[in-house]
Amino acid sequence: MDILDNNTILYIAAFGLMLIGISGIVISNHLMRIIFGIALLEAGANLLLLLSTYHEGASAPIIVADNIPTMMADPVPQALVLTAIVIGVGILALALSLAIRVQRAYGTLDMREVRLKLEQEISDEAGIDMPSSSEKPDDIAKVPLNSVVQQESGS
Amino acid sequence: MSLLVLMIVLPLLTAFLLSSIDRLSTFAARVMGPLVLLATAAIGLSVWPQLGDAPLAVQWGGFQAPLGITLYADQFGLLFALAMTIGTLLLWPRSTENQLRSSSLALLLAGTGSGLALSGDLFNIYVFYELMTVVSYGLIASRGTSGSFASTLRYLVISGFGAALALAGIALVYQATGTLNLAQLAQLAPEKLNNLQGFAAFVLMLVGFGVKAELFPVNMWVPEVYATASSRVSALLAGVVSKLALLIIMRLLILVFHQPEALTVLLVLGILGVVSGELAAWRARDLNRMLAFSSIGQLGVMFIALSIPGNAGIFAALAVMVHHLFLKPSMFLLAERWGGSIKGLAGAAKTSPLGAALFVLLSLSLIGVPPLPGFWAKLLVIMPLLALDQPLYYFAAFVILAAASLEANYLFRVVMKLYEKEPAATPHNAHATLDLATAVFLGAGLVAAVFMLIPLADRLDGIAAQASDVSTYIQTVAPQPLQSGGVQ
Amino acid sequence: MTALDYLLLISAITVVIALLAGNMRVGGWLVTILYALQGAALLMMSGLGYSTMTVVQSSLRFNVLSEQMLWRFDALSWFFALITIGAGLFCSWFASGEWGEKYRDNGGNLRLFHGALALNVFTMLVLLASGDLLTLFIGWELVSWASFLIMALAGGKAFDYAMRYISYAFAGAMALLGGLLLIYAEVGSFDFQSLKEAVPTMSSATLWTLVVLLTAGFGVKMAILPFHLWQAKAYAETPGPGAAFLGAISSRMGLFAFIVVVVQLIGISRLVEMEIPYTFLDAQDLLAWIAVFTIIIPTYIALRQHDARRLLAWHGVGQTGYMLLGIVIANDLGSAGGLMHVFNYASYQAMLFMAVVAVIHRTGTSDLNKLGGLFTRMPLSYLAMLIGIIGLAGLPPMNGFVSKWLIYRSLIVDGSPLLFIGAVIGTLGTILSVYKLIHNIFLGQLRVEHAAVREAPLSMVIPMMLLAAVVFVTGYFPGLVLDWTSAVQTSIGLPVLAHHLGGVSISGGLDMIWIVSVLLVGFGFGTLVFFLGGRSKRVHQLDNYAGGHFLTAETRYHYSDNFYPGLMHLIGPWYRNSFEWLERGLISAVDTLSTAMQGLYRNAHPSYLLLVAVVFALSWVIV
Amino acid sequence: MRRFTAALFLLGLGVMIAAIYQHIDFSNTAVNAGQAINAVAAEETGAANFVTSVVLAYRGIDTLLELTILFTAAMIGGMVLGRRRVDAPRDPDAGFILRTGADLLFPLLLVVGLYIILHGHLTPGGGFQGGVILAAAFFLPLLARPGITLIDQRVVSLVEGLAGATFIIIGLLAMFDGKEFLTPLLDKGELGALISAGTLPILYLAVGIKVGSELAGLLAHLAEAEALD
Repeated sequence: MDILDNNTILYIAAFGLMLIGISGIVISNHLMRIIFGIALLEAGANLLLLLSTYHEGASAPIIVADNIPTMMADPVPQALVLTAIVIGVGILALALSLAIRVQRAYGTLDMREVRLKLEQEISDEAGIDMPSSSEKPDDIAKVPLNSVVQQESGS
Repeated sequence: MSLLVLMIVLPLLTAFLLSSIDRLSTFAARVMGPLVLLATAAIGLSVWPQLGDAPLAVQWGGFQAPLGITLYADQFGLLFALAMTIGTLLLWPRSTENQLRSSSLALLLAGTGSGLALSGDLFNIYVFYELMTVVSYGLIASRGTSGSFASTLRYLVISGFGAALALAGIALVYQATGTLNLAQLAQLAPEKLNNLQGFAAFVLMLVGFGVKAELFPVNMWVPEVYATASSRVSALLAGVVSKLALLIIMRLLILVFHQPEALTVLLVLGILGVVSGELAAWRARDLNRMLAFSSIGQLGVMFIALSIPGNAGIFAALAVMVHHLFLKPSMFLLAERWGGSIKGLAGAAKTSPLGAALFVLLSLSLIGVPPLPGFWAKLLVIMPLLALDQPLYYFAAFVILAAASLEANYLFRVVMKLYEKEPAATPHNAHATLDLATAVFLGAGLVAAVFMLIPLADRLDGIAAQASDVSTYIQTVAPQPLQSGGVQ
Repeated sequence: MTALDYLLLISAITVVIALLAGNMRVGGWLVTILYALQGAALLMMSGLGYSTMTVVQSSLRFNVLSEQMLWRFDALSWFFALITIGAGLFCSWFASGEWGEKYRDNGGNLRLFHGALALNVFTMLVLLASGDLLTLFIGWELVSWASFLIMALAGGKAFDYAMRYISYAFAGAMALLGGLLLIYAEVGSFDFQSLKEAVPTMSSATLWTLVVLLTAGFGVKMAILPFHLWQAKAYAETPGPGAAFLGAISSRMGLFAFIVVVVQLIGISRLVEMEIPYTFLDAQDLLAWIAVFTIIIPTYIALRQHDARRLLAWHGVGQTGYMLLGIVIANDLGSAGGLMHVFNYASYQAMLFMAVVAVIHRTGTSDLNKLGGLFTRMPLSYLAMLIGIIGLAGLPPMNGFVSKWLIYRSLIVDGSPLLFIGAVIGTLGTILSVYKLIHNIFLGQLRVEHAAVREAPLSMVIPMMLLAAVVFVTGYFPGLVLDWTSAVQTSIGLPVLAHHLGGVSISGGLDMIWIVSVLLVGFGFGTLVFFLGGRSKRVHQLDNYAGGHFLTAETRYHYSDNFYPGLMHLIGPWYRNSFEWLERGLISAVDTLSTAMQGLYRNAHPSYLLLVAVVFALSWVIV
Repeated sequence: MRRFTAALFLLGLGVMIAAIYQHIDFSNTAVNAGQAINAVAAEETGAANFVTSVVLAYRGIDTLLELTILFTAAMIGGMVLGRRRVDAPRDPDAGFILRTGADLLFPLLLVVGLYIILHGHLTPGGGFQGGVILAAAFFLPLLARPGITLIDQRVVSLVEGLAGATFIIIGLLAMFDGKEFLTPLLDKGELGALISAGTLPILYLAVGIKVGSELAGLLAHLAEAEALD
């Protein structure tokens, strides 16, 4: 198979990982799945970064006993990916700790319910009804239209 | 060697050591943060004049560009680095529970923001950006309510999504050019990035960095976060941090991505942002979310300004950004005590007349009433839009003007409430002195700008010209041309 | 320092003094004197009014955005400034005495009232002085917000109306800004002269856009159809003399700006060339018809009001139509009539409002159903109102007759009989409704609770009487005003009306000295006969009979409710509140959109939207 | 409906990626910054592992920021999760095998972790990898015996602060020398020797300790989080 050389397979893997990650974020409603979706997406992006200057057969960019290899891999993406992975880990841990707290507070990790309860909390704090109720903002309804009609149909 | 790196490094160092210092002396830990920021602001200000003549490039670790990471300081970047530092100083978080951690986070934010504004390396920008994101999670969550945790998590999901896309974009850029140095990218871009790959990379990065800049499809976190975070944090995020993300996008546009489609994407998303934000704000019934939605709208205006090709667009965007930099934090500070429903604000002007008067001033400037600075900023955006003579740009101008009328309507609805004669059932508190003083200070800046309009406009024009000068950028950084064949 | 600098400086000082001393007993008088000083500064430039000077520059100027911003006065500005300062002077005088004290005692902020009034005058002067499109816009916005301030002073219901006003006004201002910036994009300058030179080369589409945007922007302030809804209520709720001031001059600023940009710079002749496709109309006809409907509809809305201030304010909207109509016709007669109507209308509208405020001051109400028979109690106010309504109805011998005559005449000369008929229908409505006004307040049976009412204090009566004198004198000698309008006509490049002290010197012309003298002689003769004949018998005001029964004072026999039942039966079905319906429709459309957007932010998954955007963008790039 | 939109979404995404793939040239450029670094790194930094050169020298500031992200994340994690209540229920102890295994592994992991950190400039590995192993070493006993306080949070915060500060202070030392921030100092030594590459090993040690303490702290926070009722 000529079309599917290693390079192509790797690229498909990278894009595929991103695809799966994005699908996870978009399709699922459970926060854990969404968080894992992000992790997958990041993995895909990392792989893409690694592939950016990938050369088949290149050796690791390390000099062992003055034996300089003929073809060394690009060290920059490797360093970048190292950084990106660590960042990803940090954020993942943070996401998990937040998820624990959210689950403790709202008793659910379903995105829709969380959203609803969050909205409820904000509205309660501000002392207003939930926006989904059909009550209009105070002053919009009070634009002096009503009085216009009363005035002019009255006389 | 330049002391400029201290603007970034010193706050980080202090943040690392703050908890240790706290163990030695609580008082020292409390004053340490502001003092350090004062010092870094002083460093920044001392460098400011010399950057007017020539920008400055510093290589971290002394390695030659493009191998090492470049720090590129022009007045444009330094302006926002200073804004970040001074802004954090003014809006120093005051949380009773997590004071120590909040202080560390604020320090980190200041350092990171400065670094982001001054960075000259694509991946370095990404890392700074991520750090800033994490720090803002912390600041939002430091309020400690379950709402703030939930909104942080929602924010984190969107942000993580965006960041991964931005990383993919960076991968595409590195794949095409083999470098991450912005100066070198500027050299190589016309040849290697002026294609679909470049465009895809731009869109990915736009989405990634747009999360913080409240770009339209990735700004769904804004209303929730600003409603649940403490007002000072909202002020920082809406006022300063969003501008830094915008600055990154501006830098990328100026240096790397020159496709006309890129501008169109910005324009369309900007228009959508203005429309959705201002319309949503019109119906908001609590002040915090009203301000959040309106901030989406104003960021949309900045994106529209950015989409104007050439120097005029940079100048316009800069003017709107600087205006917003003063205005939005001050509004959020006023919302600190007025955060509840707008209906409940009736008669609030009686308890805090200065705050109410300031709110009127800010509203007037926001909707662009001459001779306040907001008017001139708006003028600078719309004039080049109309001069371009293209239907979409005409439409953008129309949208901005129509949005301003909506803005006038909903902001003055609040003003009317404030001055209503019958007070609300629940009395509201007067503003905390420090909040009010800060807000007044920022508002005074706006008024002062009216009197210094002409020199100010000249200065901003100069900054914009310097920022959009690609050849100076390349010359200052002077990256080594890349050689082929890595084997020695 | 030029005379204009002095004028603006004094005006600014007036604002400061009003804010500082407004609450003091002498404050009002001090401010009134300062208005007089402003008038004196204006008289230093009186050459402008008689074409012996063309322009007075201010030494204040800036360079912004590589554009020079300058302020100057020409004949047009001078004419409007004269009315503005006059209105300010009389209204401040009116407010200085007892009225102000009562206002303060009732919890009003008198300092803010005087300050807002002075601010209105000052901002109007700044607008009138604008020397380029940018300063015009700045002045425009200042005026808008200053009138917002004075409208909102009363609080309560006034807040709602002021809010509605500012929503309209700001939307209008944005349309205006769009128009002005479009001009800048086309012309490359905010300069008046450059625009004038560039107009002949502009494409028809551009010009249409400009005319629509600018007319809409200026029209909101003028309250022409369909932007008329805000005005009457907002003005009516403004505290007393403030309403008189706003009614007299405030919305005339829209007309001023319209004259400057559309008439003077774009030119009516250019409007005539702009034809509306598929019709035989052009832009000028369109504007004229808008003006005529602005006359008719608000006038008949006024007919239904039962609040004196509302009734007057609705007339204010209607009378704007006459001015606009005259100016849009743009021949020598029409433009002179339109301009003169600005002056005339300001004089009697201020007076009418003052009379109503005087009645409110004494009786505490302006409800036409709760008043009546005050003629014996407040004869001077009655006189003022009588003179005022004669002027408003456009009957001789008052000045309103002259300006309306000029406008009718110009319509006939122009060959527009339909417009003429429209204008006459409007006048008919005016006569009917002003009769309702004076009848329900002053004529008929005095109400028991008003038996002890006295005439308004001198501080209120004197300004009214002075204004009455102005109305009569300029009706007797219209040449006094026609001198100024001719100077304006010269300055804005319209044909100049040939006139003399008594009127117009054209064939079939008008000589008011002759007409009024005949009228006076006739009237005097009638009076003579009346008194010499000795056939009359004095009866008491309450000496009424109905169906042979004597009516005591307790019996309500004052015909004020359900006025004009026959007419109302005839035209009643035409009152459909269509514009309110439109306005509400717009509001609920925005409301629906707003709800949708909030729903979007609450529910939509961002990556979803993002994906749509990305797919869209890419497919667009690829295709 | 949901399935339909999901399918539509995936279709769109697939089309997009196919379009990108069609239009983008994925043949790699041989000319890139990395190859240039390969050419000069041995000379400029003295580290045999060029990835380490990039991580600590060429892109040292990135690494500093990355540490800061970890630091921040750990701090926020602590803030979010908060203190556990004294009487909160705990997970039960693990079994005998796990406990013994953890005890046995603890010293081994410490040694391996330190080895990897110290040889970071010579062989694959380094501060991050070693740091993770160190964190694992401290985390295993915690898994085996929930509730023991092997690591005091205050010590952790002190260590992490100091390790981060060391990194920065080494950078600042270069500035006292008149060089740029984070310029490698000290003698470069012989390529491939354990004591070589100037300050890089010291930086990596700081990184390792910091990563170890941050991760251990974070994991401890997560493990300490109150079990759900």
